[in-house]
Amino acid sequence: MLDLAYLIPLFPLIGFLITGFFGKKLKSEALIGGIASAAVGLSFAVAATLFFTLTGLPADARSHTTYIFSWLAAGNFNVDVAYQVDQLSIVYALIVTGIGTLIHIYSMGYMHGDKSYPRFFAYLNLFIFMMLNLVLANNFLLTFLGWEGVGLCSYLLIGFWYDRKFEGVNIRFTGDAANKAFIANRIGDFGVLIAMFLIYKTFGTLEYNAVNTAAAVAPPDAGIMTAIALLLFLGSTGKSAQLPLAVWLPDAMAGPTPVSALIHAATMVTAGIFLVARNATLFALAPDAMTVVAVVGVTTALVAATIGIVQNDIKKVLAYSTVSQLGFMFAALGVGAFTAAVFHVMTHAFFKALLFLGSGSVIHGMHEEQDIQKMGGLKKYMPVTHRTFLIGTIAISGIPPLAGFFSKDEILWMTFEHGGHGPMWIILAIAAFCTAFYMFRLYYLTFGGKERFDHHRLHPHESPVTMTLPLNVLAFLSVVGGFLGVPYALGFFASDHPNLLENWLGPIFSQANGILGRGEHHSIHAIEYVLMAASIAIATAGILLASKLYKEESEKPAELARKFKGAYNLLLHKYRIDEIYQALVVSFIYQFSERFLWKVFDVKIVDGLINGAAKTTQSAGESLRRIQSGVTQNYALLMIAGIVVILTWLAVG
Amino acid sequence: MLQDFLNSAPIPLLSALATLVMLLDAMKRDGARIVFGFSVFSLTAAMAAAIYTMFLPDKTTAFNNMITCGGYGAYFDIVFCLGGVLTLLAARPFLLASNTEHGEFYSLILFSICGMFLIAHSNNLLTLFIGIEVMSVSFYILSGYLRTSRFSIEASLKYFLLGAFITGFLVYGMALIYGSAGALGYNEIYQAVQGETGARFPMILLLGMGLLIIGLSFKSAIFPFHQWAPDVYQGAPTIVTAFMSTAGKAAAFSAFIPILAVLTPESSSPVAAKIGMLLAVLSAATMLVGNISAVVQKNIKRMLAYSSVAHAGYMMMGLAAGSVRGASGIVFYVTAYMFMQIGAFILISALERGSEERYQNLEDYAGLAKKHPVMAALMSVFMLSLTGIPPFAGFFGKYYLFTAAIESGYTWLTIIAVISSVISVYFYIGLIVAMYFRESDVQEQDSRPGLAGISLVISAAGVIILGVIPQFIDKIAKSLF
Amino acid sequence: MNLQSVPLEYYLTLSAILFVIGAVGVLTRRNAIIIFMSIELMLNAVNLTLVAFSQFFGDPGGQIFVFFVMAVAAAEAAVGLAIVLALFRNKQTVYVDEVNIMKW
Amino acid sequence: MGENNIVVSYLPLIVMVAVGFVFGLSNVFLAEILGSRRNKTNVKLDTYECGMEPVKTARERFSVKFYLVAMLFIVFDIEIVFMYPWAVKFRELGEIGLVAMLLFMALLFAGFVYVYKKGALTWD
Repeated sequence: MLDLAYLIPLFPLIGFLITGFFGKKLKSEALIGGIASAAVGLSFAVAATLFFTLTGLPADARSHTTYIFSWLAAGNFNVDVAYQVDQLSIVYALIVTGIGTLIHIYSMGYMHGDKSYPRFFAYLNLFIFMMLNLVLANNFLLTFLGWEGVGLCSYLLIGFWYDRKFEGVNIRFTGDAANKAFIANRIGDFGVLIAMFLIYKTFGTLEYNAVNTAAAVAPPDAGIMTAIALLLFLGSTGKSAQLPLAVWLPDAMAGPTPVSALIHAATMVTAGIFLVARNATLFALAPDAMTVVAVVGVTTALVAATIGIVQNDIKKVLAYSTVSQLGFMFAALGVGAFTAAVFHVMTHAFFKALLFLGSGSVIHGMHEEQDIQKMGGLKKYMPVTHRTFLIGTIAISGIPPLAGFFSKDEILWMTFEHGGHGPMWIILAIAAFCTAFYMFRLYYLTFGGKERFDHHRLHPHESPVTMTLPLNVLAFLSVVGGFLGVPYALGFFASDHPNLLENWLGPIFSQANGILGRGEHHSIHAIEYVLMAASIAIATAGILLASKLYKEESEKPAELARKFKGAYNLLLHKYRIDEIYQALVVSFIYQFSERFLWKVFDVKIVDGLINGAAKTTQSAGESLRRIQSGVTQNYALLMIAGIVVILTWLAVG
Repeated sequence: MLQDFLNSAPIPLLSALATLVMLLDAMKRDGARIVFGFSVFSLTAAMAAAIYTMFLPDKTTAFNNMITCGGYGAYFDIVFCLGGVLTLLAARPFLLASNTEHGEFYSLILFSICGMFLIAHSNNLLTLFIGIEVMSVSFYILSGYLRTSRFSIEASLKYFLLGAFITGFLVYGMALIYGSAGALGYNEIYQAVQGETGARFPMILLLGMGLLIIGLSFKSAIFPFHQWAPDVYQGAPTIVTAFMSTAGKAAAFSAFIPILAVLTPESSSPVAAKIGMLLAVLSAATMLVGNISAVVQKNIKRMLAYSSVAHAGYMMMGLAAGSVRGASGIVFYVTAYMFMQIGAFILISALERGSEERYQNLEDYAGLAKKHPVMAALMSVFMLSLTGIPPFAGFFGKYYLFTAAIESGYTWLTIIAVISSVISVYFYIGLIVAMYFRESDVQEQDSRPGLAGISLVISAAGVIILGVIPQFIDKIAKSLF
Repeated sequence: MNLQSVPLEYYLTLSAILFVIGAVGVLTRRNAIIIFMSIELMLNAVNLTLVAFSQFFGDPGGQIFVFFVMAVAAAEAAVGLAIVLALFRNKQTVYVDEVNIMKW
Repeated sequence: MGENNIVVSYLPLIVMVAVGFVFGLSNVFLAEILGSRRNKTNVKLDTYECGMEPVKTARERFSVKFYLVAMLFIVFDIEIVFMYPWAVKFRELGEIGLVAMLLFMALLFAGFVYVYKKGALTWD
């Protein structure tokens, strides 16, 4: 049964082939979208079946590898195309295919009438295929293939409307945004690649289980472990938009909104968390690297959350929110709370996909308007969107009993318990406050208050059922999803192990937890309840502040902006990260290159080497072509010369 | 006798069918369509026969040890037939567009494949010679097929004169080997070279081996016997070039592998070391000359011709390695090369549509992605594979050959190969850049590839499949030796 | 009148000389027909070598090879003449150094 | 002794050369003696060449059809070399040899049919 794992990526591949090659032939949009959605839906069905098969097995037998074929073999180096179904990969596969299916269905409505309709679905299916390879792979190389593949799809989909205008630092078209994402990701990929070399050199294999077991049994030199972990994490920061490579994600919003929901919120950007979680043992053996992960995560969470407060583009608010939430997840990973991170990946996938799809519905209904300053009062025009969006907003703000509360609270508690008790918790709490604030600001500016758009030009309308259906499903999941991870402190009366997800994922992380010295003991601390109450209070405070400022039309926000002009502008310009990079990368390097590189290094050395090599090749080619005179007998002469030389050498030498 | 015919089924079958095709063409006026259909059928039948013989229980010889049966030869038979089918499918639209469809074209392709069969199966210098000549004479005619074109006829003349010239050396080499070993059969030569009798005229044997290697090097366009290739590949009808540069090269290497195994039975002997070094030097020079010359080309066929010279150099690395891995690497590379090179040339032939003016220069390919997105995508696949970028077939071809060379101690050769691969990035990727990132103001009418589309899809699929599951072919290739 | 009385080396030397004459002819003559005749001379020099070895070993294989070389030479001659004819119709020349539109 | 031997062995050749020389010369003189001395026109004094003009420009261009026939002749003619060894060993080769030669002839005939059907043998 578990051998059927290959079917999970197979269906999207078939879907991609059909929509990609015959998409133009299939005239009907419904048919194309139907095929693409069905492909992912079938994958979800298979994944669900496998999941239930796994649940029927004892906890320590829930890992199964299906070998498809041997991909590369040379000497001792052997890499298979093999899919590993276990507790972690099946959770990811369910998220990818489940949310993927919903977003496919949603896209059928959203992309209606687009001239590149088949191309869009082909890319989406290809993305799902690659993402499934990434999570189901049993070795680094296959994951890397998926890693690159999702990067490619992301690139293609960000630039899907490649000639549309798009505003950003040094960005004018969506194509530029795609390039920015591409470059930031390449830096990360470079890290993964080097890490792979190091891993192969150290352990002699690239299979996850073998590598992690070998590392646990006989840990190699701590320096190497730290290097490997940090390089892998560099890859994660690229893919999951953490500082310092976070810059690409907000600009990636240039892509169609379903893409933002699927790739840039629910699935691809969490690949970095997957990579760390999959190699939890390696990270556990590199405590220094863990600290780096935690610090980067916490910093990103706060920085992105504060930027989110002042953004006016509906999708950019959500984008910074995503970056911030990913920071939460890395903070959890950094303190060794792997389960909490995966839990947050899941709940975040629910409510962030919901919010993005909701924003897409708004944009759709507002005829491509994205500025929340020009919205308002959409409550009555778009009831379904409004209701579901509100659920998503509450969920992300961390109000119980919605999904966001449980996962975020677990992260907060874990950082408090294992992350030095004070500072990290406080920073994340501030980030959580900001989250509640900017999310409700977004909600009020969009749906509440007066209508600030031109009634003669714009007629907001509710979206078709293909779009509202996924909204409803995701809203439902956002409400109930949290109960998969009820903390012991709240559920101790019902069961000894109320946290279902922790039970499920436990065996995966037992090795890492063992190294970190974490037992499976449960106890109730009074302080946990205090902190829980505090986080609820913080979220409520954020919501109340937002409603005070934005519920009714008022001058207060503008006043505040004037009063704290410096801070406001700093946030509005995203801490000028882009500009700093600009200054670093362009200006500084420009100066440096002008003064030194160009006048000394380039003219003297690079010209002598790089250009020299190119010129040598060119001129060698030019002189070689002179030999090719076009006269038959000259060819014969060269042949004779060659024959004489060869025979002489054979006879004499 | 009958058993011999059965064991070597593809050769007599295709010879008979090719003769029938020829007669059919003579009997039927304006029956090119039927001749075409029958030719495709013939090749398919021969391929079926080859697959049948490939699974013969044991490797035997037939007709008094003149030819070998099954295994190695049969694998190459399949490759040749595949190349032939791809060429024929693309040839018909090409010939119709240039209004030069005659039945001779098809029968000549079939006859040249007969020659290749003989080469791959030869177990005797005589059959090797006949095979080479049957193939070459067909090629001389095919490259001059467009006899009113000054390019085509010039290609034909050059190919013919140089080919006949080198035939003299080839036969001389065979005569000297015969003079030293006292026999023409591979088995006898093998024994003579190993035993005491082989030492009869060691110098004559060495010179004979040298001349034989030179003759086969010419056929596979190895430096310094490569100069015909750019001119002939440029001038010949594109579809013929597609066939010559792939199947012809494959045939030359299919002759190389067994004859070298026979002539240098002990890989540790000084003679084997000397021959290995000779092959390594030729290989290195060929890669560099081919790739460096390709950099400055403006004509796409000429650029690909030089690149095919370079690829012959890569393949020769496997010969220099002189190991099973080297030989199986060549077999894999030949298969991969068949798809990617034939695909590229067929694509050009489909674009030029019978005109010798259209799509000849690299600048004509600017903006192709806008005009023919599918064509541009396919071309990119072929170019990436030729460059050796994973996950396409070309990467694994190079990978196997490079590792084989390293294992045999030719690290310096591998370094040169890597350097020349880097040089080749310049012009392969240059073409992709031109197709995707340059604008063209030339308006384009619709050009549909017709039957050539089937060839293109098969080629691209082959390139990708070999890139995704290289182990499949690699295992077969290793089992041949 | 015994052929065996002439040593093998004489035949080999003679055929080598003939072969070189032929090769020089290929390199020096301009007329495609004469170049081809020089190639024929080379082939016949090889034939002499083969026959000499064949006689030396008392093995008929070499002589059979000669027949095939002759047959192939005839086929090449036919094809070659046809190509030269087509060339002449096209360019009004049979001088190979005037046939060089494709180069570099 | 060796020298003696060579002279003896070349004697028939010397005799043949001598006879030929004498026969040729004698015919020239016999023609002068026996021939008619009347009507010495230009035509009659010309060399006899089966009706063709013996003296004209040497740079005459033949019809290309001559070459075509000549090429076909070479190709078919040379195949005879394969029949000589077969004829010599005919008895030992037996039935298989006969069948093989018939096959060979059939192939040649196929080539002939091709040439004929393609009209290569029609002069006009």
